[in-house]
Amino acid sequence: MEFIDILARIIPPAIFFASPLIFTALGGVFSERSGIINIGLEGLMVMGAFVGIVFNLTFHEVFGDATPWVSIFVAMVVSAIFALVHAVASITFRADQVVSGVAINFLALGVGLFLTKQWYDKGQTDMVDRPFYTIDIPVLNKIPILGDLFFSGWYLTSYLAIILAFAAWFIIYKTPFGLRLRSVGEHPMAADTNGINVYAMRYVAVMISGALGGLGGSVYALTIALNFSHATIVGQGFMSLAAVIFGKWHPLGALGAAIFFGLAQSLSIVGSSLPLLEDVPQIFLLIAPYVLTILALAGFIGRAEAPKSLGEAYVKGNR
Amino acid sequence: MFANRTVNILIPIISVLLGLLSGAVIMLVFGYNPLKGYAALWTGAFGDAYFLGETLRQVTPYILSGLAVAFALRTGLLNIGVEGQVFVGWVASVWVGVAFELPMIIHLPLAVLAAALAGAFWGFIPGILKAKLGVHEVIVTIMMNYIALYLSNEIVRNVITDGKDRTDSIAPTASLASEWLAGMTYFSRLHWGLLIALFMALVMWFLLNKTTQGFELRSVGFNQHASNYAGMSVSKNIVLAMVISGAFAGLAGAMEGLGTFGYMSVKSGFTNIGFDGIAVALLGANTALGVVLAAFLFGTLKIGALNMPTVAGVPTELVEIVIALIIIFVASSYMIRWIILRFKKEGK
Amino acid sequence: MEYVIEMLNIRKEFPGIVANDNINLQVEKGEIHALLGENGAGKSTLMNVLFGLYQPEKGEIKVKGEKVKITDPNVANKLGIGMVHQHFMLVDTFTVTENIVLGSEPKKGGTVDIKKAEKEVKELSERYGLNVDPGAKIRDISVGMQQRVEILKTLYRGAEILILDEPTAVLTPQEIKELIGIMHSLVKEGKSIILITHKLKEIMEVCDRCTVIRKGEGIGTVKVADTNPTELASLMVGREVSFSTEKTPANPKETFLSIKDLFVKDVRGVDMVKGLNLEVKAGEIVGIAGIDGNGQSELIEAIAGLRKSESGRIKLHDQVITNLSPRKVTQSGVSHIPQDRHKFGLVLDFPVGENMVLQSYYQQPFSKKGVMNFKNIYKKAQELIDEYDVRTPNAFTKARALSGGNQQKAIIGREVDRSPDLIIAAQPTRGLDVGAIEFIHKKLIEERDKGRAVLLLSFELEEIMNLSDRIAVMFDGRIISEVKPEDTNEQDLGLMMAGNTPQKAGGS
Amino acid sequence: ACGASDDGGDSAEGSGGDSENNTENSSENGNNEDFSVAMVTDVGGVDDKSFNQSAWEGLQAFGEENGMSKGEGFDYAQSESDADYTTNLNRLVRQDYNLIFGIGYLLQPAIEEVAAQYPDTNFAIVDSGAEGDNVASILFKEHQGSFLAGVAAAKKTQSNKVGFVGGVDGALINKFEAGFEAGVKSVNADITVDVQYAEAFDAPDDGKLIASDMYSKGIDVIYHASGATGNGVFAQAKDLKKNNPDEDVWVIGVDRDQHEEGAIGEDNVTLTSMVKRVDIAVQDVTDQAMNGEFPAGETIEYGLNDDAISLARTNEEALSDDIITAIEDWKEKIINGDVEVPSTREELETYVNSL
Ligand SMILES: Nc1ncnc2c1ncn2[C@@H]1O[C@H](COP(=O)(O)OP(=O)(O)OP(=O)(O)O)[C@@H](O)[C@H]1O
Ligand SMILES: Nc1ncnc2c1ncn2[C@@H]1O[C@H](COP(=O)(O)OP(=O)(O)OP(=O)(O)O)[C@@H](O)[C@H]1O
Ligand SMILES: [Mg+2]
Ligand SMILES: [Mg+2]
Repeated sequence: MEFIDILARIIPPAIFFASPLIFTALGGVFSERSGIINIGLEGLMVMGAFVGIVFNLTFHEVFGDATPWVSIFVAMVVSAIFALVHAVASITFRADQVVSGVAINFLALGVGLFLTKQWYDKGQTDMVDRPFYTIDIPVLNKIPILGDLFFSGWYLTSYLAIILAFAAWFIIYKTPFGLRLRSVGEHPMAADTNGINVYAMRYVAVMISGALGGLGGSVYALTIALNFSHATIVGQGFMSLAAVIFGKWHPLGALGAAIFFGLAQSLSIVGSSLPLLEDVPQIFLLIAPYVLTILALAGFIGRAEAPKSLGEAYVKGNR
Repeated sequence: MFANRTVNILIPIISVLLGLLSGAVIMLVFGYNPLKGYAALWTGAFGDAYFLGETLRQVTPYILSGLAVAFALRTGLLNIGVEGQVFVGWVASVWVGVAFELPMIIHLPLAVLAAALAGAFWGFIPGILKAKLGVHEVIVTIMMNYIALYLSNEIVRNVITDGKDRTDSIAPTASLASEWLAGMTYFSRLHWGLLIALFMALVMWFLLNKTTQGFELRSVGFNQHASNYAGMSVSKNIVLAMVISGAFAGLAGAMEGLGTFGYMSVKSGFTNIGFDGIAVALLGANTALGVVLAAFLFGTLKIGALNMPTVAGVPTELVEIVIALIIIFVASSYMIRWIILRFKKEGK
Repeated sequence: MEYVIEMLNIRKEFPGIVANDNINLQVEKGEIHALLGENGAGKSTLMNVLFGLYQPEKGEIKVKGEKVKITDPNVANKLGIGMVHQHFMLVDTFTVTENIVLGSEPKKGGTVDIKKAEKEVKELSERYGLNVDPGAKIRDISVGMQQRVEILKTLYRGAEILILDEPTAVLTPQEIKELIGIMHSLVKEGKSIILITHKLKEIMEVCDRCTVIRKGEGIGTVKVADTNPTELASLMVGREVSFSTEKTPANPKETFLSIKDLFVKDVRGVDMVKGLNLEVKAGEIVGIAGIDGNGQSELIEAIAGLRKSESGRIKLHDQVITNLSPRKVTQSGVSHIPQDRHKFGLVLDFPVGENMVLQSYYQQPFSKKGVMNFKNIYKKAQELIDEYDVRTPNAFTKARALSGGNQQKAIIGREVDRSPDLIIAAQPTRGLDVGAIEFIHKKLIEERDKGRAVLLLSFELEEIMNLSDRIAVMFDGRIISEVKPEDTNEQDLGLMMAGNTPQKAGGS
Repeated sequence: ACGASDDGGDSAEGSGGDSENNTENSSENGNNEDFSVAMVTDVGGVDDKSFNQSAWEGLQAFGEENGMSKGEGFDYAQSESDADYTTNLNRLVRQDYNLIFGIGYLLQPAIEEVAAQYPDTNFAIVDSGAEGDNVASILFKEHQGSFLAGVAAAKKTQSNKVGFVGGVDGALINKFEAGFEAGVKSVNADITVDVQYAEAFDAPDDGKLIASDMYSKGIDVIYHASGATGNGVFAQAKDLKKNNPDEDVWVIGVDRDQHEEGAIGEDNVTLTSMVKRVDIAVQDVTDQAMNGEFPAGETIEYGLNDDAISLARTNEEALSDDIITAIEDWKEKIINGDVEVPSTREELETYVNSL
């Protein structure tokens, strides 16, 4: 039974850690599947966190219990619009997609902090009054073992993240939209000759990635950080990007990769008090998640094939 | 076709102007005086010899981290791990700086070399994984950043020192600091590292554009199959590219360790020298000269910005926004080019 | 008779170049109409205008007598125009069906109704005798199959007018025969076809009329029945062109290349070369004839050091070069004109000049002590550009901007110039116009006469017959017979390539 | 301690120009009229809800008392990275401030360097000892406050398990750790103290992971000294409280009264906070400097006796009388010198062994 205890200590935290990464990585999958590199995921998360917190602080009296949900929705919308900057630059103006993504990261942090200073007169917001709270799923949480691991102490947003991953898989692999999206990322000219509007598809994909990145950022802010400052999103976007690649540009792969990161991180913290690991110097536990990722990639994940035209601007009629 | 060269030079200039202009508009919208804001920025960066010295000091690591990113990009690799390579370079240089007693002529080069080697090693790992196993360098370098951060802290805390947060200051024989430079600039921390950085820009230019090795590196960056067909070793060149890129980044760390600070402390987060290097490289179009100019712009904006809150009340974040906009404008050169050409046409 | 397509006075400009000027093209219903012109004459451009990928600067297009504006491929599709592009527009990772239905997918409850789509594809495929597997992934099927998928794509969209841009350049003779059959069955169904090809024989065989363009300008339209290949060629090039390459009999000397019991696997680990033996002597051209997929590519890659040999040995002179690195192989005197010029032959983003020294950059006079000497490099490049008639604005132009034919000439110049002992030429004239082919053939023969050994791989029997001094027929990873071109004909060769051991050749 | 920060921001623009005039007129050595003071923040920024903010509040209070306003008489410069400390110090020196504070131990080398270059300006550093004839070092006895936090935790815990979450492992935070553990053990040596460092002051996700693990192990009181990482600790505690209002989960805040952070509906998970009144110290030293009594070259330690270190009592419901009594008792003993609170891990070991 002790093993189950350990699992119970590792899994639920791993999931809340992973959820924001899952959302954001799914966004990355959409964007990159359409052929647009999105190194700006970090910035999209920053924007999401900023909007989520500010909205929550401002309107919590209007929306009451629904505030966090409305907040993440608004964060999605605003981040999707914000992602248009990346879309316009890299799709219409044929900007190098890495450059434009890096600019997004700068811009989001700059805008977020600038406005925080304008509106709150300080470098960080107050803590929100209405964050998300974990819940126990009635009935299901009574299932022995599984109930403890999967149906108690989770955020609803975590379930949402997992459901969305499957939804993304369905959309990308089963629907006409998904087929077109993938074709645009693999061979845009083929898509074009088949009458698919490459630019429109890519715009949509980048905006979806904005929405999901914003969702990831706002969920992070409303479950973990509870306020917004320069220290709210530091590297989660890059970890999400890593999850996209780790997961081989597949929604379920990204889901798995994000959960892997969560488990590794959780294990590195729980580890210090596990019988087996307690004598391991802390430094090894600290770097374990990152080393494990590299080992996993080198050992058995290996070569991943990116969408073929990833990173290339589509110029009509060019070869 | 119409003077392409002029257009190529005009684009970054126009982008910078557009970026600054947008910044001015933002200031206006939020009720600041843009003239005052930019005046504060200007004096903050060039107001007197001290600030000029500090600006150049800030430019120094940017040049090197920018070169690191640019070098990798020129060979088809995206090195997001410059940040981590800066860390290990910093630690290595300081370690050598405090651990040995040697005459300067040996000590300083040794410390600088140690930084380059450490950075190179940190680049070697993602390089070899990419070359031999096809592991995507972006993930590995992201992971290596975190490992570098935590490992550096551990080394400072438990290897170089005995549980302290900060190493001792390096021996003067390993220091890049210069009383003469400091004296000229009212005690700014301008140090000889600037010469190293500029020299390295020259090295990168020469290596990539003038040597057979550079030819191979660029060739592999563009087309691995053709390079292999032409008898070049693809994996050797990938590893080499990451190693050289890492070495540049390690040197950026040495600038901090041996020049600006003279010690290494436990860090609670990234320095951003490496991440900013990505922007510097991209702004500089991945060329050596471009990187130097972009680093100069970056350093100016960053140092100048510190003066904006005190003097003009403008939050420093405004500069982040301006930088982002400049990057976007440069990236969207297609649009600017189009506008310039249209302008010319009508002018005729 | 009414025209299904009329393109009148079309002009299309690209920055700095007029690709089409004042071109007229009129296609009758139910005919196969050839479009002929040199590389870069503007054929693909004209067709891309018709298909809505480019907008013409001038001119008008009529479909079935009605003036139309084709703003994008969607409009073209609706007008019943379908196009099979020179470079296939297929998504490698998708299945045949997915590629075909992409953009007009049958739906069921918001999802792609793959079952229905596969059924439709199957039906369509059977109706025209195309014989494709709807579930196969594009990257797993042969080029010929891929082309059928392209044709199915247009048919699925109800195309009445099909544009085929150089469909035969990438096909084996067998596949070409089948394609011609398909074209006939399409025309029988009342469809019209515009066919672009550089092979005059094909035009003579299947086309009703032929429109010729030269350097972007329309030269005119002729009835195929009233003309002959020589006339067509001179119309297109603007001068006389000789077809059969003139050459003196070979004078083979010592053995340069000898291969013994060679085994090579392909990427998937399947044996492709299975105990092959072959010799090539100085002063002769040995042509390898065979149907694609019988191990030819693997053989050549193994010789060039690009692929590992499992066992056996490859010798150049007395030196064993089995499994040497490409660099070592090159240094020991082998040149290689690769089959896939974009993938292997060129760094497209390098200037033409630097591509000219892709293997020799590290040697004097192009570099000294590791430092490049660009003056010498570009001097050399200019010489090669002049000698091999590579049409490029200058040596500093990126290789990407050159037409395929000119890219090929650049590669050939580079490879031949290194004065190798052995030249491996893999499909050296694929996709080139007759003028360019003539030039390249001449060059290869010149090299032979200088005492070099040439190993030629081609899927064009005509090229093999014309150029080779000795033909080695490759089947299932082995050379199953060797014949002299004068002792055989295309018919017999075709039989041998299908695996039949020859009675006549063996008996002599 | 909060709220005062609103004063500064708005007036910033109008006063910009004046500050220049001001600096041009001011003489080398300040007398009462011309006295001006400024501070350089560390990367946390002047509104970090922590010691930077507190220090700034001290300067503001000082300014208010002396009829000054931001930019006129007192000001701050914010650092965006470690490399900016020296630049900012120099900037302020050039603007002829008489006294310049460096806030945070990270500024120690920078202060030493600049102080040596400008012997005519006075400097003070908070949270670290710095060398120099024109430098005053301001230290706090955080270990004393942490000790009391430990007492409170020990009294409050029902599981006899408490936790400590540190930011970055180092001398400063070790002080908190040592004091806390000593306090806990002094009350009841059987209580276990689980110590974890997040190795970051800006990682709420790690903070939350650690807190989640600690609470799930039965730990019911966590003392955090980890900046924004602590946000995650609060997030986790509040989440547990929300799900089960009867569950006893507590957080002890740090630096200022973090009562607000712990609020969840009617409940509050903040048991108490180890309040470190940097403002008091800053104001005190500034006053001394203005009066010509600047403690140059000295190290001043603020502790329980000057109320610069204290334990917040905002959560009256949670802090029962016996806890308060215990805290008062131990506070008494510390001030008397009966108890020597350990400030390093070594001292802690000796201390615990001696119990
Ligand atoms: N995208 C483009 N941008 C600029 N110029 C182009 C472009 N496409 C074609 N051209 C120009 O138009 C001319 C005609 O090209 P086109 O592709 O139509 O030739 P083609 O007749 O199809 O040749 P080939 O037989 O080699 O296929 C070329 O010489 C080229 O200079
Ligand atoms: N991106 C481009 N920029 C400028 N010109 C181009 C570009 N792409 C193609 N062209 C032009 O289009 C013309 C035809 O190119 P195309 O690739 O059709 O040549 P090709 O001889 O048919 O090659 P292939 O043998 O590969 O079919 C060339 O003359 C080339 O200059
Ligand atoms: Mg063509
Ligand atoms: Mg062609």
